[in-house]
Amino acid sequence: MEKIGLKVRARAKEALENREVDEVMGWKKGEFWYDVYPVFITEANEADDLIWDAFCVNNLSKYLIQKQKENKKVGVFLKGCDSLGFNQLLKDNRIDRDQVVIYGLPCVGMVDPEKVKKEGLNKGLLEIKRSKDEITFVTKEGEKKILGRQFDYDKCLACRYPNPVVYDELLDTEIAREVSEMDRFKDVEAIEKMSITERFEYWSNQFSKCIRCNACRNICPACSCEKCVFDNVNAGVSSKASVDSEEQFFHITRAYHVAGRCVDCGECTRVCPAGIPLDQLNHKIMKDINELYGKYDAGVDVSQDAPLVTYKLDDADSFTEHGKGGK
Amino acid sequence: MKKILKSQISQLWKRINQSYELFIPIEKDNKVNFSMWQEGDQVNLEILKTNSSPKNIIFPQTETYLQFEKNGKKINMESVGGKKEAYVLFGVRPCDVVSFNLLDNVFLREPVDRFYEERRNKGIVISMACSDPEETCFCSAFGIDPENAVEGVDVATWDMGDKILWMAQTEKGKMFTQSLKDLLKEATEEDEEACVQLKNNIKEKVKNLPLSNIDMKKIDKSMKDLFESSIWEDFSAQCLGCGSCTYVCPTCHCYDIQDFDGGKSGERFRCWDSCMFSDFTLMAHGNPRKTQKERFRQRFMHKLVYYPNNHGTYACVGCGRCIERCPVHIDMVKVIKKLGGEL
Amino acid sequence: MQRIGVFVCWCGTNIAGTVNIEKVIAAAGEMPGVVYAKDYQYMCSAVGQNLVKNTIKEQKLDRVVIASCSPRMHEATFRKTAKVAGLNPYLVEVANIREHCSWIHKNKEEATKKAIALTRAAVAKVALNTALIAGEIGVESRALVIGGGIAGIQTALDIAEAGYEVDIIEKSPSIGGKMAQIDKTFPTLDCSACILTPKMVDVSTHPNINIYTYSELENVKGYVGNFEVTMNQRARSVNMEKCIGCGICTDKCPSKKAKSEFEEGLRNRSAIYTPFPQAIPNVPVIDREACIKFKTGKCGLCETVCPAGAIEFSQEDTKITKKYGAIVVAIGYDIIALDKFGEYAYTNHQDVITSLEFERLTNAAGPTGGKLVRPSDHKKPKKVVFVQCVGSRDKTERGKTYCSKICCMYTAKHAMLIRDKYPDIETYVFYIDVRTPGKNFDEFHRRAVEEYGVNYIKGMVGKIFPDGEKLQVHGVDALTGDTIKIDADMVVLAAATKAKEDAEDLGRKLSISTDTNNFFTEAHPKLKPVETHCAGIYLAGACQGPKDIPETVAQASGAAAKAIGLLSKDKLVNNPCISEVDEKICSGCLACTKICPYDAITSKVITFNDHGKITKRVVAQVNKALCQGCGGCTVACRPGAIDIKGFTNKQILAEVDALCR
Amino acid sequence: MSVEAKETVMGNKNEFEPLIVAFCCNWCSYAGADLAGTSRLSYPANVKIIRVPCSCRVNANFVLRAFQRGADGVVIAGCHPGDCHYSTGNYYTRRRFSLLTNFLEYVGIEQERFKVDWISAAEGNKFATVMNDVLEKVHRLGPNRKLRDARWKR
Repeated sequence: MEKIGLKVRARAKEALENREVDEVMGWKKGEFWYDVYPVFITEANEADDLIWDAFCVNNLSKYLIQKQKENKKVGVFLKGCDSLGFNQLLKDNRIDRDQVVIYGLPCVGMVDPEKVKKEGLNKGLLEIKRSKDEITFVTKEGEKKILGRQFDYDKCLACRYPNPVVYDELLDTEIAREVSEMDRFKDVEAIEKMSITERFEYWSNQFSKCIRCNACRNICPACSCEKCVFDNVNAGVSSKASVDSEEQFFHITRAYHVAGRCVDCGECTRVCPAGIPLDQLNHKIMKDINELYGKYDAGVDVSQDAPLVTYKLDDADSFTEHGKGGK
Repeated sequence: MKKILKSQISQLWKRINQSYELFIPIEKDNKVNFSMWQEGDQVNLEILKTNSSPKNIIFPQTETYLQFEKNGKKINMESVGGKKEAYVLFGVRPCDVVSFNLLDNVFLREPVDRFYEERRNKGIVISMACSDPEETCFCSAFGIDPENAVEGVDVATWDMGDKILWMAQTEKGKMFTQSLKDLLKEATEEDEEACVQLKNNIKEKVKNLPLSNIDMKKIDKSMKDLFESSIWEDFSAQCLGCGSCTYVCPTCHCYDIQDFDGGKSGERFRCWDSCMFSDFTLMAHGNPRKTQKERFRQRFMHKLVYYPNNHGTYACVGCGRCIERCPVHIDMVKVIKKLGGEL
Repeated sequence: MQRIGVFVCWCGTNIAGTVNIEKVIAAAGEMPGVVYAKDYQYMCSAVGQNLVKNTIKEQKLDRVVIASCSPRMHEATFRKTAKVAGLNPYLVEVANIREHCSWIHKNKEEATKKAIALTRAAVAKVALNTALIAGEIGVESRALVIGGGIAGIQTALDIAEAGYEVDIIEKSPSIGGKMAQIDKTFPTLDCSACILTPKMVDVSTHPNINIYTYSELENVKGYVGNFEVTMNQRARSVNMEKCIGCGICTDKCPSKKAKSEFEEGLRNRSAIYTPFPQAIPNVPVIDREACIKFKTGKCGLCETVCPAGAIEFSQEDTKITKKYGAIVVAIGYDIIALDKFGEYAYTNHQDVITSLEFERLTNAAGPTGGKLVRPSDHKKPKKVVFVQCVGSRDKTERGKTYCSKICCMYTAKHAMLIRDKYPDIETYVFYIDVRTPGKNFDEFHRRAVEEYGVNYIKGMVGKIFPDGEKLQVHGVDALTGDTIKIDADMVVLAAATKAKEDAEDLGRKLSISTDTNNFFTEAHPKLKPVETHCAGIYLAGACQGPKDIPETVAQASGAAAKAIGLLSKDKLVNNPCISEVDEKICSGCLACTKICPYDAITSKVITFNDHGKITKRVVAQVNKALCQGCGGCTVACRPGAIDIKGFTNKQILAEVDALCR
Repeated sequence: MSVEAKETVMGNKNEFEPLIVAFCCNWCSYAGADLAGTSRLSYPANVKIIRVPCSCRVNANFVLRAFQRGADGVVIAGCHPGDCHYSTGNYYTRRRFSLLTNFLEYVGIEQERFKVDWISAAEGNKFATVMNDVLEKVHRLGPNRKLRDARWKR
């Protein structure tokens, strides 16, 4: 990743120097070993701040919405999952493709700080370096290398698009990763196997953890509304009360609003401060869409109509006795 | 100084639970939070920072304080809310205890918030020293000693591994300790020495923390300069506008008052609000803080400038929860350093 | 606070019999915003309407709820009443306490409770109603008639006579439809062609009528008064202007193995053909699938022999787009395929035929010159069996549940025609019921039995199978229970009528609905039999349901009258309950545009000036004339930026809340 | 009032009276309900109908709101596929609510409590049958507490 980091800086510098773009979005290192945050730079000398490491988990594409409103041409670094989000934003007309230069970054996976902490490897940790699946833990005492993906985010372990699906330039060679399609929805299947009472208990327990912070929504590349229905006081559904019913309403609606639009980047689950497995909700809807209306991966192909804004005359349904959708 | 062996600790919970509601860090689905203890719960005293702060116990996220019912053309109203049951809050870390004091500054000054006052009066706060401060801790920047009892605790405790040392700090704490005298043993001299040792260890650890260098004095510009600083533009651009920082924060105390319209009946409640939200302080004419920049600035100016102006102390206790929770790692420390000219 | 008035109708005892009106009035008086509540026996009567009118004025009501029958019945009535009283008509809501309450519940207490709940929901909704003003749109004074059968012909003639331009679009190479194939018509037995062909000529010569044959409707955009229709005129391969209709080409054409559609496959035709001698236009068409030139590139004989030089192999399909104010759908019917009726041996025996084939067999212009012979050996039959209700009134998958309506009469006609021409041929008719409602219909049937000696047997045929040269017909006489066995020479099946295969597809293009049998749905089964739910589109003939010729013609004239009524207007008012975009909230994702069945939503770029900072954004915009108010877009809109007036999100939520008390 | 009479009153009060909210398309199902009325086909008074222009007007929010407000069952009824007054509205209904039906079941709401069906203007009979059927099933399940807002008093 370090070599690619050099390329990232060089490319950003060049793009700004040549005025190919007005601004470059990338990541910058912060205080701690895991602390990486998004930065937007406009001057070539700032390019030296940019990094590419195992903690560049944030998808920068959502920031493009604001930049495009200001009519800026922006260069942006996108990973595989980020590019899916980018495409979804494109599909939702939130960004203008012509105003963006995408520097694609094939990604082997990002490291989950929680997993590192759980193994107790965070004590005195200064830096984590990654080369393919070899993780190097740098401490004052020295370096320790561990091979394997045990520190990857769960979402990265299930990643189906390690390479950007849309880009103008690719900064690294494409990565080949095999993921079993069979296991894709095993989380959903496990829940489906529960009894109806168990399921309700499981979910109401999950939902009741919610602190109503909206992080799941605000990080989501599919939740790009100018004003969310839950912030729209005129919609008649907004409420900040942390009561079970409101939380259930919020979470069902959130998942339903990203139906056929969720790119399965797993960011909602990652950022949830309460640890609600929101991806299990999204996965259920994806699984049903695939089963009922044919395979669809949001964010992969911009030209394909999203499942909820199209139909087939002989679509199946899940509520009539015959389920075949006919009369 | 008293002590109790860890092996007997569950008896302590049971005993407290007989006369009080006991709020304590409980682990559930890999997350630890203060919640009401019940037999069989998995108490976690090792965790330094609960997922959310214990603020929820003294200042609930949602609190109904008025119920009304329409009867013909009349409306009957009933005041509810506050807290009637006595409770014990066990295992609060010093930073979180200080956050209670910060909230007191707001809610217990005239006009006193009666519900808040009632809640505070009903509670006994038992702190626990931070044996092992973490890299995101920066309480020392605000003069908080994580090894000691801080102002506002009724009882302070220290985790000695196999036992817990216990020292009452207030009258309330003493009476409470007295009521547990059959469970709490007198600490030995060795214990007290070990405690001193522990405190020294903690002090040493705090010194070596990566954030120990934070110096609040560096933020020395005038309020106007700070208000107009360009850093708000820079950082707010990355801020997603979610409320996770404010909701996990022990010192954030903004709230909204809303009515639940149930037609014939209904209720008025207050619930936490977040200055990060677009509808925060929304008024009929619109929002006075139109963009995320203004909302972002409000949060930090409030904690670092306005509150200190009003109350003489910063409205941050350095718990570091926002550092861990911010989805994009735009946090208090970055703002402090940037305002101090360090970044 | 609003000043809502609630008016509760007794509807005589229809409502008052099961709903305690007094209690509803009392409860309504307590509802938020209600300042007045009053009952009356018949609110829709002149006296009742006056009560509403006067009260609006006296009580300064700003909103009105009428608790009465279904809004589908009288919503329009009460809106007008409000308008007269100076209140915007869209500030009226109707609570349906008759069809949805008093008529279905017997327990007075329950019905009263429900009536109160429904009234409460209407009050909650009306409180959020806003005054709506209908817009105006112009009208294109030209009509389109889809289908060139008798229904289409009659409609076109009527409209044209009224002085408006009409276009007929017909799928096949000639107009005429089913009626052109029929020999005689019941109950008068006059010659079908004799009464139809003059009308066909009238159509072709009328200055106001344009005919597009061999053409199909491709798509329809627009709305009442302003439809934009694109049709596809298939390549005829013959120049319509040049052709003189001499017929040499069809005679000389060496490819003569195609089945004639007009003759129901009983005769072959050439690849270049005119469907029948009286065809309009009398211009042949090349069936490119049968034509040797098109298949192999060789031949071209027709081109050589054509004296007018009218053959054009290179012709291509042409697209024609025109604007119309009204559309009449008159695409007619078909008969069902009989491949699933194995017991009648239709698919495997030539001498088992359908009634339509029989029409051709008895027709003097038909393949046998009107001589009744068996298709298999061209011998004259001795016994002919007719089977009625083949697939009609049949609840199984293969059949149709409805009565095809015309079979009883044409079967009597067929049997009578045989007995008239060949008294030596025995005729038998198997029937379930004989239905003859219609002027002189029963008399006609009785003549068949009494004067012509047609043997009617009540019962169904169980099996038909070949037995040497004969066809064994086994059935049961339902009256005696006897098994009946007839060694027939010919069997005629009265196959059920059905909607055209492409009816549903056409319905979708026109945004009109079809019923479970794919017949087009009229707007009201009794009061709006020729209108559809889509304003400006009317129905004529058997595409709306089985019909005989007189009924078809009557409906055609009805549809024409409606179309004329529309075309005679300069301006129309449109439904104001349509979608509206809140640009402040719209994110411009344009999911709504993909849902909209009318292409009524487009996008535009707007600029915001926020403290001098200029930002641009794409937002959706609704074309008020195109939107029909289905509301599909509102659900596609996640933030609720697009809402539909009269049925807003808030209004519906208020109704939900009010019902859940 | 005698003790006995008091008890019956109390008994009635405690008896489960389900509430079903039905969203009906104006052109088909609402008219079907009208026809059920005209034909005097009875179904229980617990079913309360909200008229919408098309089944595609029904937002998932409305369904959730009804459950929040104490509905024990929710019905959405529209024209049969292919018969939509607006030609294509119910095709979207079909997709949207196939997903919601499954999704609500996934979060633990019994499928019997949420029913989508196609009822034409001519199917007064079907309207009554569907409503009776839903009610019977909901009756068997008992009152719905899931998703319900405890603050709402019915």
